[in-house]
Amino acid sequence: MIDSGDTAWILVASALVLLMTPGLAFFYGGLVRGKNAAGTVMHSFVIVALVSVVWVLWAYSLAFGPDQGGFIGNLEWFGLRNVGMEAGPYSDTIPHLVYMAFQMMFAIITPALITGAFAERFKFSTFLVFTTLWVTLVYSPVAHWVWGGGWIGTELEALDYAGGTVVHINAGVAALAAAIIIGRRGGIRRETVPHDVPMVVLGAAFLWFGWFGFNAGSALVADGSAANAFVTTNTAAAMGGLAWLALSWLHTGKPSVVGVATGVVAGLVAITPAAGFVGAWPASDGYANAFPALIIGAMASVLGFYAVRLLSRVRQLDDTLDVFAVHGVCGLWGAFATGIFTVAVIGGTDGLIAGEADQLWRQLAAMGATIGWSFVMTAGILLVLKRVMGLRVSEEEELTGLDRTQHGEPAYQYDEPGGHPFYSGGVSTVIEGPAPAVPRPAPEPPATNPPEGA
Amino acid sequence: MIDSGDTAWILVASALVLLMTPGLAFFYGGLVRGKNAAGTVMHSFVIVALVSVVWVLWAYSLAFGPDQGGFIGNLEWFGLRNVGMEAGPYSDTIPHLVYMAFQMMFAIITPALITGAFAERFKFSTFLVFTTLWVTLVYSPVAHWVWGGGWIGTELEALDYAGGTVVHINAGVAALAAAIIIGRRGGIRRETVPHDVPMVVLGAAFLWFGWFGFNAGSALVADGSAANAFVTTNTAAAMGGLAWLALSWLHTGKPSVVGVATGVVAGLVAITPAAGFVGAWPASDGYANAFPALIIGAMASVLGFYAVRLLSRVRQLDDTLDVFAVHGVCGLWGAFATGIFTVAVIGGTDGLIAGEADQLWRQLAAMGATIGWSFVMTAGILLVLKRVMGLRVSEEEELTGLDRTQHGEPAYQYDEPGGHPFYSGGVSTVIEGPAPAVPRPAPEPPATNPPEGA
Amino acid sequence: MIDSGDTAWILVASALVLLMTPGLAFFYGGLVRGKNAAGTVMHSFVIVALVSVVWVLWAYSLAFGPDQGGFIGNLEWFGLRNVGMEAGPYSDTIPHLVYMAFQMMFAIITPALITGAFAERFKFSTFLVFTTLWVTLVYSPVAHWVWGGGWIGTELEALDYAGGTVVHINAGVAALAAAIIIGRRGGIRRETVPHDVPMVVLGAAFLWFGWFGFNAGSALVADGSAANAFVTTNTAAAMGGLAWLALSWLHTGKPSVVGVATGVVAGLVAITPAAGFVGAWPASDGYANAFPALIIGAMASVLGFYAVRLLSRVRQLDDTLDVFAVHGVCGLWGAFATGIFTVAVIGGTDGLIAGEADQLWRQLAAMGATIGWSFVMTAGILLVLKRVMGLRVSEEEELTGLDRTQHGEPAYQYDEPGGHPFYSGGVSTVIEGPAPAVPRPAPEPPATNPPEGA
Amino acid sequence: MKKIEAIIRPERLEQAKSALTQAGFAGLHVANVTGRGAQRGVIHSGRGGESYVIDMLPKVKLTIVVKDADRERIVELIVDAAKTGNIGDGKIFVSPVEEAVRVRTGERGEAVL
Amino acid sequence: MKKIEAIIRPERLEQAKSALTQAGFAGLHVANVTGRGAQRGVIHSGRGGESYVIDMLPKVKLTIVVKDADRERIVELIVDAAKTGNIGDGKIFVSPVEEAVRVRTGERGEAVL
Amino acid sequence: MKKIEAIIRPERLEQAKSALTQAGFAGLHVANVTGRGAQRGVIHSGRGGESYVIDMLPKVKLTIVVKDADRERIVELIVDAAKTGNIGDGKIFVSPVEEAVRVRTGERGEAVL
Ligand SMILES: Nc1ncnc2c1ncn2[C@@H]1O[C@H](COP(=O)(O)OP(=O)(O)O)[C@@H](O)[C@H]1O
Ligand SMILES: Nc1ncnc2c1ncn2[C@@H]1O[C@H](COP(=O)(O)OP(=O)(O)O)[C@@H](O)[C@H]1O
Ligand SMILES: Nc1ncnc2c1ncn2[C@@H]1O[C@H](COP(=O)(O)OP(=O)(O)O)[C@@H](O)[C@H]1O
Repeated sequence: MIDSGDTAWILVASALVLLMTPGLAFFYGGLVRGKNAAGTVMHSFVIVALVSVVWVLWAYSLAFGPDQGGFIGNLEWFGLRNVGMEAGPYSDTIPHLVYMAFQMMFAIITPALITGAFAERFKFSTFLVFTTLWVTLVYSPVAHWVWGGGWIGTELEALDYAGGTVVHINAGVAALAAAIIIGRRGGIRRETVPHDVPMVVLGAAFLWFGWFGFNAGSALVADGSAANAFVTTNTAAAMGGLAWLALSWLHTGKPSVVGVATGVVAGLVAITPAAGFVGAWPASDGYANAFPALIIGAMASVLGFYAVRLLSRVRQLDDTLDVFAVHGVCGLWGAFATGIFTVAVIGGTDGLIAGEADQLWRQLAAMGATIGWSFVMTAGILLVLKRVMGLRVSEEEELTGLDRTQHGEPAYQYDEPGGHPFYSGGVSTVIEGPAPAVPRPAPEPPATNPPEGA
Repeated sequence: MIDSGDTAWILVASALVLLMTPGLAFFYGGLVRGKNAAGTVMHSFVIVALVSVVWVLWAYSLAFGPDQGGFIGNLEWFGLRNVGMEAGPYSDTIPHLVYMAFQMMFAIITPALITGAFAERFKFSTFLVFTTLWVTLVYSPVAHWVWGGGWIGTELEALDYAGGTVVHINAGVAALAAAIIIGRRGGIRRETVPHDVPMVVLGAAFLWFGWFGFNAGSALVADGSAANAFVTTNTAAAMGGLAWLALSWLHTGKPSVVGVATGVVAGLVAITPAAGFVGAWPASDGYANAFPALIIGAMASVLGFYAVRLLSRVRQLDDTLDVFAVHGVCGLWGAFATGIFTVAVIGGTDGLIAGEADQLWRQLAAMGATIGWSFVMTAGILLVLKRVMGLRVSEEEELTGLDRTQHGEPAYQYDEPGGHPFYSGGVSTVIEGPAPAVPRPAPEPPATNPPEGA
Repeated sequence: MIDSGDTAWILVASALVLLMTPGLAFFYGGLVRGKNAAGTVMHSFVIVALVSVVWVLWAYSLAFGPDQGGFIGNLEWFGLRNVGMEAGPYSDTIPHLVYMAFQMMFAIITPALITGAFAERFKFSTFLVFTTLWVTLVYSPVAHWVWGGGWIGTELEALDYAGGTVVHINAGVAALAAAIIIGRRGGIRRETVPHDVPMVVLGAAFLWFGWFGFNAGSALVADGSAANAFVTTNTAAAMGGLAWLALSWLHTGKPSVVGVATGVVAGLVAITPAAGFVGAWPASDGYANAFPALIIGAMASVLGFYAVRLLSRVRQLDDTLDVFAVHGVCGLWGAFATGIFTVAVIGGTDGLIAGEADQLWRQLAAMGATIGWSFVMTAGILLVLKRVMGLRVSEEEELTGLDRTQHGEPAYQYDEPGGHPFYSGGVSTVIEGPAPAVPRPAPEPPATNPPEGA
Repeated sequence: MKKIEAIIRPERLEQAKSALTQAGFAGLHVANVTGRGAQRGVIHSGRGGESYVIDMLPKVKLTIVVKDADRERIVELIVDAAKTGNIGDGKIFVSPVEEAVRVRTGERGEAVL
Repeated sequence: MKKIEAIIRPERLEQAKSALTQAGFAGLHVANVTGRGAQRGVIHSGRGGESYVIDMLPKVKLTIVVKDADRERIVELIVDAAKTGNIGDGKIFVSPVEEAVRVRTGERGEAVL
Repeated sequence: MKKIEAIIRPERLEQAKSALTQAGFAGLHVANVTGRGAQRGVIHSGRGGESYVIDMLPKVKLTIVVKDADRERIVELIVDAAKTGNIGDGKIFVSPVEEAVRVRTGERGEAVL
């Protein structure tokens, strides 16, 4: 029977998770160079629209519809057919539509996370096709395995509270594959310095705020288990932020703002699979406490920080915004840590600290399966798209920036005196009125360099 | 009897809707030129404060107080007298104060929507008076007709789930009247190019996020109907975004970021009156599904897009941020579509697809009444104000920008080296300390052009 | 027994309050000069991480753990030991962990409020130590006195619904002490003009949005009392915004955007201790109404506005962002006003307007105790830190700005053509690759002025 | 050749540009500067409601390199377009240019302008 | 001494700078300008999906003061580095400088450069 | 008349301006530039905690046109105000100006300054 309190909580949680993706848009948008700011924000923002449609049409049915041999759901629920206002099948106290909506938000943010790996060079049209295929062929199956009645959740019984494998390892590994196949950004190699630090913090704030819905919402009820997930989530995020702060300070002599924001995300990523399972240590003394979350968060930043450092030294690899290091590495750590710290008194399952070492193996198996599937499938999709439509913008376009060349919209317009900061003196007058519409396929020259008269 | 789950949901929904108006501040603020950014943000932001006060003092009583002949409420509830912590009269499960607060947020955002039509030229003092009168004389009656026990809701029985007529048609038509009467922006005609695209996306994100409270909150309970409204809302928003993306791509050869943001809003506007009524199609097969929402969202962007295009060609009309095209046109489409797609299995009423064509007539009548009242009254108010206090700032002030001339606060301050971007080299020293306070009426010269020594 | 509706509401309320601190980061960040934008945003943002950890480790236990003579809690709950998923002791309907999390958000924002007083000059390392000590030695005891079973709440029975004394008076007075002891900003004296007005409004919007959780959440249940707190909060905020608008208009001849934002905060501060106690006036007629909130909000802005004005004339005092004037003065007014307007029909206690003058004395005593403790302890902590590690950055660093000198991260990066606005033409090439890491203690030269070759 | 640098009010740039266009002078570039002189500006402090008189105000600097012959003509065009008669209208400075090169072609001399 | 002012495409600044570095010319400064000439740009209006042809486009102005002897060399270096062959490549202007002073030391003359 | 262009540290602009004011020189304008020379800067990458040495650093370019007679005086004023003794203090360049016009009045010559 539907419970209004649980329903209220999951409705809100769904809205909170939805906000995370625009949050990611700003987190990523602030980190790139200004000439790519609008294009990078666009990646995450358009994904909210695109994946929402893909999800209600077929992806939800594939991921959560009637199980086919533990591997995938069928298309019975195509277009949400039969997904209604009554409770069940995944919860007895909230409407099926709410569960679907909540899950949709996870399907939205996962491909958005990947965009950080190919920022500043990916071709927009290819990006849309890639995202559609990725959600269908990579996300949906993995979600089914873990949460949709598939083999990882039902046979293997590996734990993933809110998406350590489905969301973060999956996105992180896909990001690695994408960075390798798409290749490095052109032009003279240069460290990308965030063009707008407050924008990065804004994004991190949205992510932190929304993550409460992400993790505590995964309880699907408003009770003590949601409370535990809420607290472990915040604790790991906080500890992650402090740890990264310390490391950046140690290595540069200065405490980094972007570092704290990144560390917070690292902590959130790592606690995601564990949020509702950990919270008491040692298990013997059956008391709730904060230590497991503190350890998970701190370790996440240590691993994430050095992963970023090492990978940034690999010349061939240009994972623009360190998606693999932050989501892949910390996601793996979180999935593993879940096997270590889970205790029955909190989430019903005992792990290493409670003497149940096997859980670690279950976790490792789930991690392995996700890594393999995500890497192979992502690489496959991209290699096909490379032949079919091409993956990158031209060198010249990359140099000019994606905002102008891909979208015809500089993020900041220098149109007016007293106008925006970027304005450097010129009042652009519209001198010819509407320009002849350009048919979509036509290769248009970058705004700053059109042919004669244009 | 008060239900804690329903109350929790509507409390949150109210907060979500409140956030929409600052969201609008950024959506509009990013679209204007930088010299008017602060002033445009101010419009929406100050409305939150102004209308909150007007609402608790008299507007709520006029709109929802004891009915006077189906046309308006009386002033028995002036100053919230007797609007208390108990449930009813509009809901049995949430406190009256919560219902009042939730409705307040709608009264706040509606006039804020209009501000997009007269951005970059309206006189601030007149704007405050206009808003107060508009909420009292235009919004309150229409809200009463539809939701407050008035004739549209009770006799005509037209459907408006969350404000297609009351909010969007009402604001859209008022915007049209305002644009006509206030007249075009001065200076050399020029297409306004958004000065800050990420700011536009930030605003759109707030709107999308808050709209869940707007539509799903209108269920006034946390159950399956709220769930249905939540999902139809997200689906239409997403489809609207994709449709507008496609159209901008088709016409310019480039996929527009601002286009997606605008399309999302168009979809949200259109689904508003329908959110809790649609969600199954064909009706015969009594199954929930996503198609009605997808169609409503897609059509909204098609209509909205071409409306913007056509209206932008009407030289005399300068609806700065296309409020009529987006809220008026899409609002009308939504109200009409509600008559088409409403089905009893979802919201209790059958429409065209369920063989009840009459509902279309009811919808048309409600649309007509709202259009007429809104246009005539808005025009009337503005014509009076034009004689009494004037509608526009001076040409010179318009050229310099509203931020400096109306508020004395450039949105971005070039005060310091290493200061804000806009800073172009000068360190302004305070050379005379506080300037003599200027009595309010006194016509102060624009900061960039004061008389001798000033 | 745990109620899912109440739990849902407080989970959400906690998330809302968490968002307030990043909100403060933008409110303060927009008000300072651009060269200190990242550093100012950092202050509030890192506090979320730092205090979250301090709170779960020991501060929660000190503030709310088993009472020691009415003065402080003991350390039994160190590391959240025994703080679990069951209800109680502070509420019967929500899990203990949720109460802990909700209280944590208050402990986070309070020290963040103080940062406005020493913005643009405080040494970052000292700031972290100061915050840790302040939460432990100042915040925790006062929170215990008022809400944790301490003497103010239990013996004195002074009223503080959501933190007038604990949060605002406490932070405001600490800000005053800090401003005095840390001293004025260096360089030629100059009025600080906000570098980004939309950013200020963004912060104010987050604060307003989050404050619903702050005040209405303090009911700890989702019922009529939460509803009353929600409405009084919004009403006072709105009235505060309008009052400040009017005053700025009166004194400069122009309505200030930043003024409205500041007035909204002033109104919110003042209503905080009163939110759940007021809402009917005169008491005789037992009817709910909006007048007490309107009066409290309006007076808050009048007092706050003139406090800012007067204090800005005190040359020795440089409370950068007027924390004492806005939070101290308005907080004091709110605590006092609670004694005036509280009525039994709303919150169970009668005050002056209901003929119970004594309540005023109780309020005054609580105010006095908070002022005394906060001022003396804050001053003490800072004087010690001054000797131990120093309070300020060097004059030269202050001149160059904290972003570059403290964090090595300019808020806005001029790295690229077509890059961020601030970019003024130079493409910085990385010419030496990673610079030798600087050991933390080492005094690094400001980026704009390194020694030979460096 | 001469370089003409005009520091004018931002709100007058549009007029100046059109005037030049009509007279057939396309080429020019513009930069954002702040300047001081006799003119004073006012800024507000929204919080305490105080206004302060400041010295530096936003101007735009319009630079155009022209043939010696066109010099007078252009100065007059700009003066007419940018003048408001109020303090702060700005200044025009004329200085010598020895050589001009078109990057695209490498051509030199007045032909380039 | 000569002052060489090159108005070039932002995306070519990097090449120009490296070319100068290789040739041993370190000192220079750069400003952001917008300019017009024969070149036209296009901007979009995402809402109505219309695109407009505009006149002003972003350029960077690279200024370098050099010994008379180096003048030709530098002009060529910049032309080679900044040329794309398309309209909008920009212009280089050379004008006389009478004196140069190093603030740090007060030294004067060509030694300063 | 002479044009004096001083590229100095942003944090020294304030001193330079006051020095000029005291000496009675009001008129000037300022632009934001970035420059390179012997000086090097450091930026951080908050993520991997690495710091990079970069070449371009923010400077301000102060331009003031003066009577030939005042030239030396002003150069000294600026040098004194802007000097820190560290690399990166900047340079001052002096070049000839043939004509100055006050837009507001159309007046010409040294009177305008
Ligand atoms: N000697 C100068 N050198 C360089 N720029 C100057 C000089 N004098 C004035 N300017 C510029 O001209 C602008 C207008 O000058 P001002 O004296 O304020 O008004 P007016 O030109 O009408 O007398 C100033 O803001 C400044 O940018
Ligand atoms: N007469 C001029 N004075 C100053 N700047 C000029 C002049 N002519 C052109 N420019 C600058 O050179 C840039 C390129 O010139 P343009 O005519 O568009 O292309 P091209 O130089 O290839 O013919 C312009 O954007 C403008 O900034
Ligand atoms: N030849 C030059 N032409 C133009 N600007 C220069 C030149 N040399 C130096 N500059 C400017 O002067 C600034 C300081 O020069 P730099 O060599 O770094 O220090 P210093 O002047 O103390 O030796 C540079 O950042 C640059 O902006």
